[in-house]
Amino acid sequence: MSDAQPIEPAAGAEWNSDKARRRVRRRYAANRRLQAYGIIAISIAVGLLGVLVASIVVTGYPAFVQTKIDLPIYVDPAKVDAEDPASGKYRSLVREALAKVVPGVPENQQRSVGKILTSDASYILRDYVVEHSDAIGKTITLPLALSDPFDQLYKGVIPKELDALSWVQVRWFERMTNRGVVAEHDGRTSLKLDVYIDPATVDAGPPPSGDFDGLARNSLQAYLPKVHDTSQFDMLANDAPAAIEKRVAADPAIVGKTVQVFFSVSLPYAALAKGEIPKITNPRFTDAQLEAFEVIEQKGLLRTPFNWELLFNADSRFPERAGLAGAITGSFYALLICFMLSFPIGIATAVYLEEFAPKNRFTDLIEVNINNLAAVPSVVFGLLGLAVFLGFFGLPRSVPLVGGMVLSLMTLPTIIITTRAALKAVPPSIREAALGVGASKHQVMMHHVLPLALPGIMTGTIIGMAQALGETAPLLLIGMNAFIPSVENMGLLEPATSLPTQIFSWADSPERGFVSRTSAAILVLLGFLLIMNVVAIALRQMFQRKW
Amino acid sequence: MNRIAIAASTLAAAAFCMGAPAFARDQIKIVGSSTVFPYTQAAAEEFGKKTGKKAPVVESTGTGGGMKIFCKGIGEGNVEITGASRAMKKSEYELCTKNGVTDVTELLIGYDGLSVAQSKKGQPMDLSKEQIFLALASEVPDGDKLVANPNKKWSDIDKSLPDTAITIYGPPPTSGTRDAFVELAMHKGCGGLDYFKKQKSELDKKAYKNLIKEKCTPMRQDGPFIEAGENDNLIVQRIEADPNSLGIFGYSFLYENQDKLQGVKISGTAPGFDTIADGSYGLSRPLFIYIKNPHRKVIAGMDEFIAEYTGDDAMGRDGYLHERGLVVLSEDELKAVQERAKKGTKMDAPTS
Amino acid sequence: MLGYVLLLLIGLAVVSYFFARRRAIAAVQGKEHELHSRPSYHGAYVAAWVGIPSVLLVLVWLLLQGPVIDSLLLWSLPIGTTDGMSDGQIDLLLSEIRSVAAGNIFGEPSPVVQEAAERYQSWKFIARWAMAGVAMSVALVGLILASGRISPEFRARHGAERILSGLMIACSLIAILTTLGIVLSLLIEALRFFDRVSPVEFFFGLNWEPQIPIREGQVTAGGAFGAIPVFAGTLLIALIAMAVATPIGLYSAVYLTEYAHPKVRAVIKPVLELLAGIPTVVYGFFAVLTVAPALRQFGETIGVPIAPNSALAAGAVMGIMIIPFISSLSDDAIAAVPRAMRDGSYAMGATKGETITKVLLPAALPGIMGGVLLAVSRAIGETMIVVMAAGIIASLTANPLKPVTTVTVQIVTLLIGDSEFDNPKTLSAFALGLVLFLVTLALNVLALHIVRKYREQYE
Amino acid sequence: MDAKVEAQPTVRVQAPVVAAKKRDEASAAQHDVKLAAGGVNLWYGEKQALFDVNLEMFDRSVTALIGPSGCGKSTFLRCLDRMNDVIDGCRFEGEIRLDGDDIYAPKVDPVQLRARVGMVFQKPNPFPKSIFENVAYGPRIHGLATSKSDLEEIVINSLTKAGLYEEVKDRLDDSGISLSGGQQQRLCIARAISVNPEVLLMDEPCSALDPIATAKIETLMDELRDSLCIVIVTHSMQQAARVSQRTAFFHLGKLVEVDETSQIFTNPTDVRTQDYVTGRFG
Repeated sequence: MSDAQPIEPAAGAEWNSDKARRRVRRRYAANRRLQAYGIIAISIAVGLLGVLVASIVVTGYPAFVQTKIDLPIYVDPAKVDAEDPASGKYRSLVREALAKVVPGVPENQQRSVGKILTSDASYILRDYVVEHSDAIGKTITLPLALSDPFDQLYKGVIPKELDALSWVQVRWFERMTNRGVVAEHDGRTSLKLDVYIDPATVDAGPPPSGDFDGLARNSLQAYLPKVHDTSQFDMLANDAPAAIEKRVAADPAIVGKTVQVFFSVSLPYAALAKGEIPKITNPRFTDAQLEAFEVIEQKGLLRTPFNWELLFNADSRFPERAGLAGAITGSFYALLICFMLSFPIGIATAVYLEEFAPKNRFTDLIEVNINNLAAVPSVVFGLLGLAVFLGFFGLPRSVPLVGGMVLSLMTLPTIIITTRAALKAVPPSIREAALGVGASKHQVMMHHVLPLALPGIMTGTIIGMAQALGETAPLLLIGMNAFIPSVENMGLLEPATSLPTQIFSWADSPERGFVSRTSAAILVLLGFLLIMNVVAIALRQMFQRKW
Repeated sequence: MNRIAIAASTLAAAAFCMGAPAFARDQIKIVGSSTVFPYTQAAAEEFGKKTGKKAPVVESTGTGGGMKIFCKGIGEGNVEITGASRAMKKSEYELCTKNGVTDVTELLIGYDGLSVAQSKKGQPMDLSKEQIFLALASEVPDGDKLVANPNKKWSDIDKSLPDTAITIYGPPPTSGTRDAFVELAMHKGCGGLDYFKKQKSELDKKAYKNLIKEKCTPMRQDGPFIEAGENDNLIVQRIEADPNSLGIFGYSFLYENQDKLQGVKISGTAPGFDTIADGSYGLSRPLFIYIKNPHRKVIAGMDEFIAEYTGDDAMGRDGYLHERGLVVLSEDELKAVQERAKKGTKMDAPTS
Repeated sequence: MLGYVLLLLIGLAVVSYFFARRRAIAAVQGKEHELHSRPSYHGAYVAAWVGIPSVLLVLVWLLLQGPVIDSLLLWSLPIGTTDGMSDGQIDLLLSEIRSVAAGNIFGEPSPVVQEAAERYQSWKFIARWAMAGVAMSVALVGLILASGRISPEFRARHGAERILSGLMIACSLIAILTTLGIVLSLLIEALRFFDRVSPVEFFFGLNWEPQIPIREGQVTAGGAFGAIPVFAGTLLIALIAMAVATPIGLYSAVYLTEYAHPKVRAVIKPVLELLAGIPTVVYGFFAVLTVAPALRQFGETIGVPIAPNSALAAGAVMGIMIIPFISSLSDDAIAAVPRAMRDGSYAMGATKGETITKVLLPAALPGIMGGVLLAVSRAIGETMIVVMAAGIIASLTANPLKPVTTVTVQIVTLLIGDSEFDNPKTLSAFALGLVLFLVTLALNVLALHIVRKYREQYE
Repeated sequence: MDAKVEAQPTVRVQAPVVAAKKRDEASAAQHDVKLAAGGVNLWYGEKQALFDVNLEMFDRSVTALIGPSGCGKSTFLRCLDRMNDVIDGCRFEGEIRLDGDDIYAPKVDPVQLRARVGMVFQKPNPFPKSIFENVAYGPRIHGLATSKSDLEEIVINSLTKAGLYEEVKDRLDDSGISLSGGQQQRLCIARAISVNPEVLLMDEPCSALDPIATAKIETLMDELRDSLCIVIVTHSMQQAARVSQRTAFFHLGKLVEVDETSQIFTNPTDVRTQDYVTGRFG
């Protein structure tokens, strides 16, 4: 020990060597790489969430406003009996009011123009008059929703006009132009085509007969050899066969020869030749409807207020009237049942297992069971509900009671597990202190542990409820996707629908308005979930205790 | 804790008050085809709004499933009405009779067009039913035997068709739309092929029918045909995003999406209300509802609901069912249907 | 009515609680310390005896009332009325009587029906009051019996606690009943299925075409029940999901636990958890309308044909759904590695990266593995995404660009709509459900076992 | 008491050379200052944990830090290899010089620093890896071994120096966690010395061990002292007396007194030190 020589060469020098420095740089680079992977991973996850939400918002936001018309309606006392306002002739009142705004619509078009308004217009008027009987004899201005196609038109979701020709057809015509066969003839845009007047199919007559249509087509086909599509023949106007017939009639000798014939082109192609983009009216609308719509628009009667109906109306076949109230009510009832069953049962189970149960095989079995139930796929709970609640107990299909029961079985494990965690988090010192002053086990539980654990329990319960709210598959299996056009007759044992199943069924509706409404419904559902989660997080933050 | 317990049980009792079961059923129950479903829904909604009564409960179960439920028996636990996208089959009628469901009224409510459609961005197509069969069947004739469908591109079927991969979205076998498509397009299509024509001349009628049923029904499972679930809207959105693909679905979906989709012509005829109603589009089918007459005097509102459904406001030329995409009946047909509905005419036993 | 009865019973229980309290205090002339149990225990004990039996009685009464009145009604009809009627017709007659009694009269009901309706009305009236009366008297009997026991020596607390314990045990049995219900309902239907289709075919068959005719003469495919392609498809999609979720989730967790500033972590963690809170039906839409077309477009530009309902699209979206699951479980596992490990590594002069990859991750591996296994079981059981985005046709392929089907898709397609319990098509859904249940069960048991082992290591 | 502390802000450290000479007969002359802390203040968030600590620690000797719980001795120890850097909200002021270079200077890389200053913790914390991998960890990350045999040599050397090799030579592939507490701690020491550190910091290394294991570790420290500067935090005054040449007494985040160990235990200058070593408080 007297020798003070270091047993190793002075390490300090080594750390400053080039090699060591390079090595350290490399090690730090690896560290930064790992950090970068983490950032990339998080960006991907958050980015995907953003894309998901953005795609829903983009399709869904139009559904949050609804085009409405402020229609002045004269409530004619001749048509509405003050004694019995419910049975008035409201349909004709609405029609008259519309006719006043858009005068001069011919009789046979009035019905179709009337379809600019929602088909519920007369019921909206009826309900208003029934409630305000003093309106009879006066002119009232009611905001009425437009029917779905016009709502979509006003919002710019569907166009007023469509391209008459597809891009393929435009290309064909371009090809014809490039080959120089497009020409003006008799003041009409025509195609100058070589036609072989096939003696096999044409009889010179007189009068000439034969398959002139086929000849015209064949001649066109010759110019577009690689196109195998019958719609190319739409290029020829209807009088194409007649053009050949006329030539043959004029000169029967051309049979068996190839001659040049001018075929006038159909209207859209003529427009195309003039450099215009040919348009046709969207077949969803008639011209009369569009004219009337323009008049209404010019008079400034249209506006797009926030679509409260989306939240407060029940479901409807008509997108402009369809709302989520039925689904929200159904979900509420199902969640109510779910809460009333799973909350007390969950707490009782958790308390028993955590505080009272003796450690034996039986309680082990219960524990294993609960852990496993937490991870059983939701569709299996649907199967259980189908077989047991509907099949064995014969409960009615589609009702919130059964839906709530199935959901509560799913939520139970979540509540039990979080409750146990919350109970565990209460330090033993509190229990010991209470036991030490002579409280019974039950008293310790009731007076000290449960109140302290309650915020944690509530948080878990809310999260479980939020899961249940978003659950679709088991509800589909027990048929909780009924069509509910009115919220008045809802109850635990009445058929109902729920938010997620409503989304599922709206997605299957042909009407265009439902496309955005589906996304809007998703947004509403996400809104509810967000609120529940925020409440849960707030609870956790507020009552979080560090022991 | 006690206060919480009291509050919770009060809440429970209150919930029970709200949901106390009604003792006699006062709501009509309807099941059946998913094609008839939207029309029945519309009628149910209108009925509810007009009368202020409870709107009927409508559930979409598919035609076959609906028949099974409908024919389970009479009585409060059973449904009143089922919708069908084809006429009741003999076997189903027998099931009904066996279970005491004998007094049934059959009402034709209109026609529904199946349409084959594609994106506007795609190249317009014009197909014959034979070509449809060759694109979709699981086995196709090759010379004088049947082989697994080798066609991957449209141009494999016919040089005149585009040189793109065959991609067709269609309904799953559980759906009535599939049933109808198979009968209207596939069976007709294979009947037009030389191989089957030859068989027809050789076999007797029944054997030929069985052959068609057996050989022309299975759809290919190797990719080009995609069973897309019951959700027609998803098919619409998929073919819109995919210009070279086709989709098979109810005409109302095409009607609603005309700015994005175009109908595929079948042998030169484009789908439309007129071509479907006069049968020239060749993929249209009748829609029915079936009503249990004994229930009419027990369940509140049945007569009114049926009157609403068959009324001019609903089934007429400008009725709201037309607005939802139903191809409506001619005036004479409608008169007859309304008459039957009112009287509750008992249907005859179907022959097949 | 029913609600009022229940409210009344609850009210009675509350009243008897206070009554018994006061009585207990009175029994010792206000010297509460002489009571064995606190007065409120006497109250609770009596209230339980008043409330619980009477409410149970009401529930049983409700179950029995309908059938009893119906049979009474039938029995009271004039002899011969129901002769030759089928069950359905009898049921219809009863419905008619009930309708008439409820005031829904169509046309001219027969006098027999009218009379019966009146009888029905009055019986219902009687039954209602009888129920109220009986329930009330049961409650009162409970009150008298229980409050009779109040005395200074009476161990009311033990009684009340025994009742409470009993209730708690009953509640914890529900978990077992649920499992039992699942197993039994699946097993019974699955056994009926295996009666018709041999298990050998089901478990080893390579052909799944369950569309057997649901009516005579329907045009469908033959009907084959070899579930291997379905299992393989499920596995493929789950694997894709894990391939997406595991790296993203794991790296996110590493970054959040080790690198991120606490403020960043406080923002990002809930955002990631939002992904878990989104309902799966929403993911389904996302898969079908956004991801699948985008993949297909991408495939086209690089010249690879991708099926529109490819396993890749469904699996990838499922992976997104699972990210928060993996990240939070890995987060837990990494955070559970004792601080001493980190210190040990840092003290050796390791960088953060080396500490993570060489010490923390190996140490947390069992926990992470458990989390991954749980996530796999979740992926296998996930339904709505695949119902919307995956295929229906069962094809046996390992190519993620091709469509495959999954167990859950088959269950839903087979069961929606037609809910008859008597053909192999419907029953096969239960067989699939049973397999699904058993597989997820096994995965969970395994995962929980690993996680528990891992926790013990550091406790 | 508090007033007193305020009254004498710091105990001036005696001239190190003089102190060393007084204490250790054999090697006093060669002792250089290895580590020198000057004006060290440290805050955890708002709370100040160290108040202006000045302390010098010598090469090839053991310095013991003693004091009651929460006096800041462990915190100070962690300052010496910048382990406090990894704790959020920790703020350091002052300087610590290793061989004259400030280790808190911006250019100093804590990763390299920690290779030069090893540390052993209160609770043995072997990684959940094999015994071999535990010891090989440091050489591996710092790239000290060029070949597998090199690495093996370093591991065996370190284990031998830590006095553990004989006990574990047959089971180098067993998990480090399978060892007994004392063995684990020696494994941690082997791990720490595997990278040839110049300083070894020990934070109550024996508090979780039984007396026999403790004795082994103490012997080991005596041996390691030959080549290292060892700083040990200990709760036990007897241990400080047994193993250290110099002892520093901390109280309430302040360095109260530092001197030769024998001096501290027999003749402390400060009354608080006296109270502590005689067991009046602590």
